[in-house]
Amino acid sequence: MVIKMVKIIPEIIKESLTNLVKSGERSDGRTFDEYRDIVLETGIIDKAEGSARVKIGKTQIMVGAKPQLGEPFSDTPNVGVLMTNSELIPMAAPDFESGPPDERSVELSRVTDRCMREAGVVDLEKLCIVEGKKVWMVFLDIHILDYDGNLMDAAVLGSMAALMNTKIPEAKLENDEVVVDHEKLVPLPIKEKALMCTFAKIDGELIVDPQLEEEQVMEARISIGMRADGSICAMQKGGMKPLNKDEILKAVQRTSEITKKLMEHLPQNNH
Amino acid sequence: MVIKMVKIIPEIIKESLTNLVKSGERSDGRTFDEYRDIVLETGIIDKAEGSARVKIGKTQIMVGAKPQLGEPFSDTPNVGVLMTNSELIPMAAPDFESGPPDERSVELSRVTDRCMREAGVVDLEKLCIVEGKKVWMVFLDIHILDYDGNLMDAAVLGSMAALMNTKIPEAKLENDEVVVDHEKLVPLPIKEKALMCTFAKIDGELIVDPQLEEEQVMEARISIGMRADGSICAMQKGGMKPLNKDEILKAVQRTSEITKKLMEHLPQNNH
Amino acid sequence: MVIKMVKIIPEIIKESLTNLVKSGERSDGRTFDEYRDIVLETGIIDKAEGSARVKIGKTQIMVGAKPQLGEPFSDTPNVGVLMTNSELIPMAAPDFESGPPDERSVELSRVTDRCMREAGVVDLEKLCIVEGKKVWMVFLDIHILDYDGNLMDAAVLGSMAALMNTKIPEAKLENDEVVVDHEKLVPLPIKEKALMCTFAKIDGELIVDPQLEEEQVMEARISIGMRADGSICAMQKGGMKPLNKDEILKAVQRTSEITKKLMEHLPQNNH
Amino acid sequence: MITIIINKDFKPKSKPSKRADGRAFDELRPFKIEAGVLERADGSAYLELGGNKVMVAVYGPRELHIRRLMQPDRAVLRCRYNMAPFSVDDRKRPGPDRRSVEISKITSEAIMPAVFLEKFPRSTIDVFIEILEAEGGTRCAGITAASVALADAGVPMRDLVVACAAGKTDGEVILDLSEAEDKDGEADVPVAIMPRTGEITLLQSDGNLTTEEFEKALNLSIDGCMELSKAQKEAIVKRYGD
Amino acid sequence: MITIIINKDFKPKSKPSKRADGRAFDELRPFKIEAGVLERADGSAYLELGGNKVMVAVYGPRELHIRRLMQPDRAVLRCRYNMAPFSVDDRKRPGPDRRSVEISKITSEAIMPAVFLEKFPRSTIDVFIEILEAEGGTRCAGITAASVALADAGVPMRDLVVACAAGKTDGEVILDLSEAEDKDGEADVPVAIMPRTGEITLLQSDGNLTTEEFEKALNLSIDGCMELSKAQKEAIVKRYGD
Amino acid sequence: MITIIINKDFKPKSKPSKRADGRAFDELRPFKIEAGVLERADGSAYLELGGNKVMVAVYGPRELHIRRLMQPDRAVLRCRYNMAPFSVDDRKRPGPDRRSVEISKITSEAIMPAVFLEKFPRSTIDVFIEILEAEGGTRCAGITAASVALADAGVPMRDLVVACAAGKTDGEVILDLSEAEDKDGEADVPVAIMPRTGEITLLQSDGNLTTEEFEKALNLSIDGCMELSKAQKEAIVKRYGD
Repeated sequence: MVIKMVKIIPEIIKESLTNLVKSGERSDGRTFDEYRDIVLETGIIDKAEGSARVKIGKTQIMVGAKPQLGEPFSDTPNVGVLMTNSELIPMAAPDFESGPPDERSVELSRVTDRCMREAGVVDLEKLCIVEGKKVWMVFLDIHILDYDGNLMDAAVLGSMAALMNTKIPEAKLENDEVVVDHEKLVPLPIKEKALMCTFAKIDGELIVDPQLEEEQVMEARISIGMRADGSICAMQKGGMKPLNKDEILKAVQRTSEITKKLMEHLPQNNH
Repeated sequence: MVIKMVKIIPEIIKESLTNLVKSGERSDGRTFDEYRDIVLETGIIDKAEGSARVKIGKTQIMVGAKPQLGEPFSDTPNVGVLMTNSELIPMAAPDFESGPPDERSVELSRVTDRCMREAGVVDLEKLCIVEGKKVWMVFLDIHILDYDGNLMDAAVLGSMAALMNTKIPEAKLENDEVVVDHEKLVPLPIKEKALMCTFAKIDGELIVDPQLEEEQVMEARISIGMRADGSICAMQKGGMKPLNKDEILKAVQRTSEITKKLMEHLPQNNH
Repeated sequence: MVIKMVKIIPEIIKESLTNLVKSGERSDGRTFDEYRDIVLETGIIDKAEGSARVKIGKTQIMVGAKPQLGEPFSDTPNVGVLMTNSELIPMAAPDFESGPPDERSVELSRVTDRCMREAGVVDLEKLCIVEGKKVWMVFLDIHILDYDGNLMDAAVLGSMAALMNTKIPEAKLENDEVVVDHEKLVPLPIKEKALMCTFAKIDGELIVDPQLEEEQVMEARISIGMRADGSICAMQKGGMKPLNKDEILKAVQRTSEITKKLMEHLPQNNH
Repeated sequence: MITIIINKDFKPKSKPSKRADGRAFDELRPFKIEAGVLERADGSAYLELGGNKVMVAVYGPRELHIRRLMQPDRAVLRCRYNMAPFSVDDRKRPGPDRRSVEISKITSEAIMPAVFLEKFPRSTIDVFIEILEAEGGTRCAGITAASVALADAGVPMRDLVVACAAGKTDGEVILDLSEAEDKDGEADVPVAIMPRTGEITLLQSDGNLTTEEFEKALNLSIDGCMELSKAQKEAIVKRYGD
Repeated sequence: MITIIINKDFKPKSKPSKRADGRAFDELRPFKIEAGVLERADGSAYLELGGNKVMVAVYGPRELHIRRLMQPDRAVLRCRYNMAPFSVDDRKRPGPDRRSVEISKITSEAIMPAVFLEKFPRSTIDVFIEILEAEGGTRCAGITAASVALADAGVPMRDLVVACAAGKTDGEVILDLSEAEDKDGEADVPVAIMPRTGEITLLQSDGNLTTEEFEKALNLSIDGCMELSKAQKEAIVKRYGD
Repeated sequence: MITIIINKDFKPKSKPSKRADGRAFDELRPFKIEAGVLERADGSAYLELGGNKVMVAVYGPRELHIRRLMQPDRAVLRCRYNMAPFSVDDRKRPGPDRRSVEISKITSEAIMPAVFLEKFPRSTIDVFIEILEAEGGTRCAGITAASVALADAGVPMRDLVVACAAGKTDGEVILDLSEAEDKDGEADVPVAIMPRTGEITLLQSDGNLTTEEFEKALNLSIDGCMELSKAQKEAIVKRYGD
């Protein structure tokens, strides 16, 4: 037995993937607008008030939602708080490292957070218990277990599903005291649905849901968050090369189509 | 004058120490069940409410105890808190480094903490001043000054002695206010006595109180915390090789004998 | 184009600067008691309640003052708090690094802080709003933009000017509530003026306001903080070589003269 | 490809008990172990034991980039025990705490005796243990799963280390304390063994026990280990065949 | 030596608006850009845009001391976006936070496509962006100033990247949101382009927009970029001549 | 083996004072210095001065592993001043704070001029100062003890640096302020010298002093240093003989 070698030889892979794209193909046989198989399970962690496991192809993540009582921000005294955190734990890929979140991890959680927040997914006003004093803070923790590309879409899909799965204890103000009843659980108030759709640009073509080797050779990336009503709630370009305006507008258009299909993976109601 | 060389040549030392053990001997002439000389002084730091200096052979540590008013943990509202911290400061050995506690230091303080806590050394209920609101928190700080092996036993002995030496101000509830009288000092309520006894396994033999060079060649280590009544309150195996069941049970038996003698080093009463 | 080389060849510069000093000269034509040109502007950051930009020759720093409501320290319940922080941000010099303040940065902010505090520059008692409960905390942040030597004097000059420029909201106790009126701004109560004067020792001579290349070859440094009344409020020796007593006393004497002139750079009143 | 051993048909094989979940004093919680559950890792395993859900990934043997950790004559084994923020009742702040630092250390020491580290000088073998849900006994669950993940990675080993705890509740010495039993319990004795020789590679004791009770707990833990050991081997057989 | 382009004569060139500061919907705030404002840095620039005050220093290409970051075939471009503690209403605690970490990353990606990194293998180019005062739109202001500082440092580039945001307030899509407009606004779309080709190197969208509104915001941002681009070039011409 | 110099017979040698502990204005607190008090360190010293208890360990000259700190023509001298958590009235949180970072820096600068660093290129000499109990004047006590520990380690030096503070309380300039005197005092002037030449290697002044008062404080500090210097040498003689 010998020490395992680094397996990727990027230049060769790059040429092969680029040639495939030139002829309208991808290494796993998908079309440019086709996602890998998606498996979504919710309610898998009993100790989390909401949870989801998402597999997009070989990419696998878990999301847990935990409500905590806290104080609202002083400039928004009557709304609850949604906090999103992600960790690219070293389990998920040979180049992920222990330690505080790096810039990729920070970007992932911030983009997910903006997508959920700006779409108005959770009715945060209903999470206010006592104005200016007590609100629910919902912590979304995105745990990356297996990384084979396209974390953005997986994180948003998992977060959306975990929030829809979340139940919080009933909290009431009685005689100036906040009474939290852990026996009476109510679903988190979900107002909107939003998902994210990511394209990689390879040889000038945009292909949806890039797997890892496509990400490794892509020129640029664009992730578009969209609500069920077709409005854009988040967008983030990535990668070291530019995109042109047409490519962006085309990506938006394609996202509208793809998101409709993606939405079908979500449960019908939150439960 | 030349740069000092690293002094240990482990393979040669290992052989020599192993051969000694084979013939029932140790490099400093001790028997397998014999501790090095122990010197214990208490009350040496005026600013600490309790303190002790322990020397076991050339190993030297100081322990300080400082009470602070604080809030109890929400799941144990009527008991005080004992917090144990240790630092392998770079003074004590050429390979100790500045910085946050490393895993050896964390293990040392956690094992010491468990030994004190599980033995019920301090009557923590008596450290409650107002249930759910105000309790005494006692910080035990273990400061390693000179490291020549067997920190576990030194840390537990020093902690036990420092706690027995600790006086805390009288704290009373008067008209809904906590009044702390620094003129009236009362001894910390000590309920039990517990000490720890560590064996190193060399060439299949267990020898008590290993000095540094014995630790460097040992196969495994077992530390056993025992109360004055002979019950086991803590145990921790260490080292890169296994122990078998007989060795462990023999170590327990020998600990019962040795702990009785060790206890004689403690002051008769706390003062 | 090639990678830029490190430009300093210290031994040659050292010899040349030393020779200049031997003949009573400096590389930029100044006398031993002469500062570089000083440019001081205040009120340049609208969002800061007080601000100043100081240029001493090519050294450039900004200082911002921001008041915050806070609790007083328990041992000084009736006085406000002045907090001084500095960052040698990597913008300012090729060898400054990102990360937590290093020892040079800590020394800079601590010496500046002592100079302001011990001189009694701010009437901290007037910053108390409710004894033991609410006081103003004034944060002074020293931001180094361009480093060409003598940060100490620049930091103290900038801090003094920023404090004189600071306005804080009126805070009153009304019906047991602290009412802070951001429309009514009152100048920070300034009680004293103090500045700092730094000398570098080169070839046994003390030269004021060392520029970077003089700092790089200096034997030692002495910084003297002085109030308008000529009393010494702070002093800090630096550098790897000693000073003798006569040098120190001479530096004190010269500081008395130089500080008078330096004070003219400050605005007449605080505004 | 994935091996599942569900312990559904588990039945009490000894005297009745007063345990809240109806287990006998010497009965493990239901468990399952799977090997090869992750794609990127060189080896992986998933274990459930009662409410515990544990995932382990192994990377290596691979090049060690931190020179001062490098060993000229053997591989370094680095274990990282980590709890997911959502794995416990009150959200756990991400990042290592003192508890996880200690558990990581003793987990390394528990596994190391079984691995032929000397075959891979100057390299590292990294074991990442993620507690996805915690319900008492996670350190032992992590060690048991880690061995399976190491085997799945093809790391040569003398034996498959397996771990299990016994403890004392209501004055009785019992096997494999649940979270509730641990919280109210008087003592907990986690043990790891190499089942071929019975040698012990992890041993802790937390709480007060007489020497007799300790010996009983030690024996009970070892019995539990032997039972889990079978499931480890079945998981590997299911993944690779005999 | 120092070049100043003050936008004082700026007049509305389009239909009137209801914006608080009287600007038209497609009007930038007053701005000025200077190159060569620092002594120690290899290149530098200063930019004001409305109430924003941004200073940028560039060091490099220079030797990279951290071996694991080194690229054998090109330079590394490292951008650090940092807010001075006094730059915002409530004092900002010194040091990076999650927001500045993300902005540093996307700033690097926005500038990278324009720089001939391949000319400087194994080296680094460091861009330090200091926000001295923040009033909405600092990430774009930082990118625009950084390009000028890179040019001032003599770093060879394909183009001068320039950035500007558009957004939506009160249901209207407008250019270059001020802090007040951003706070009450419904969406913000920061964009960076390479003006020669019109290619987009930074794109974010935060808030809800129909696809039509998004396209409008994108176009408006690009127009704003083109206007700022002229000022960038003038700043460099003033510093170095034609 | 261990040398003890207890200053028990210390008697006031000058005019009476109103100091709380009955000392004259130019009188040091009782002190003792011992050399060679630790086993592992290459050199060590223990010092008591009033209520201060200070332990110092020296390691080196030894190999320096951090390449970027290495000096090709001399040794690096690294001092670490650290307070034990139990050394002060309110427990000090472990780890460096801004105060200890500054004191570590000026301690290094105070000792450096006396050490023949040029004899040990590419190496390091590490000085670890632990304040076991603090009662005013710990930075000076640390420097005084560190010199003895360096001598005990056999590090070649031009001189034994020694440090002492003077200050002002109740309008009077006095030597060696106790903690109580420092707290109520108006000024504090810590000084370190190389006694052979009288050269000053540490000088700080904290508080308001006229230039005359400062000169008086400086002279008084130097007198205090000279007295402590004798005890340093005696400690070394006791340890090694003449």
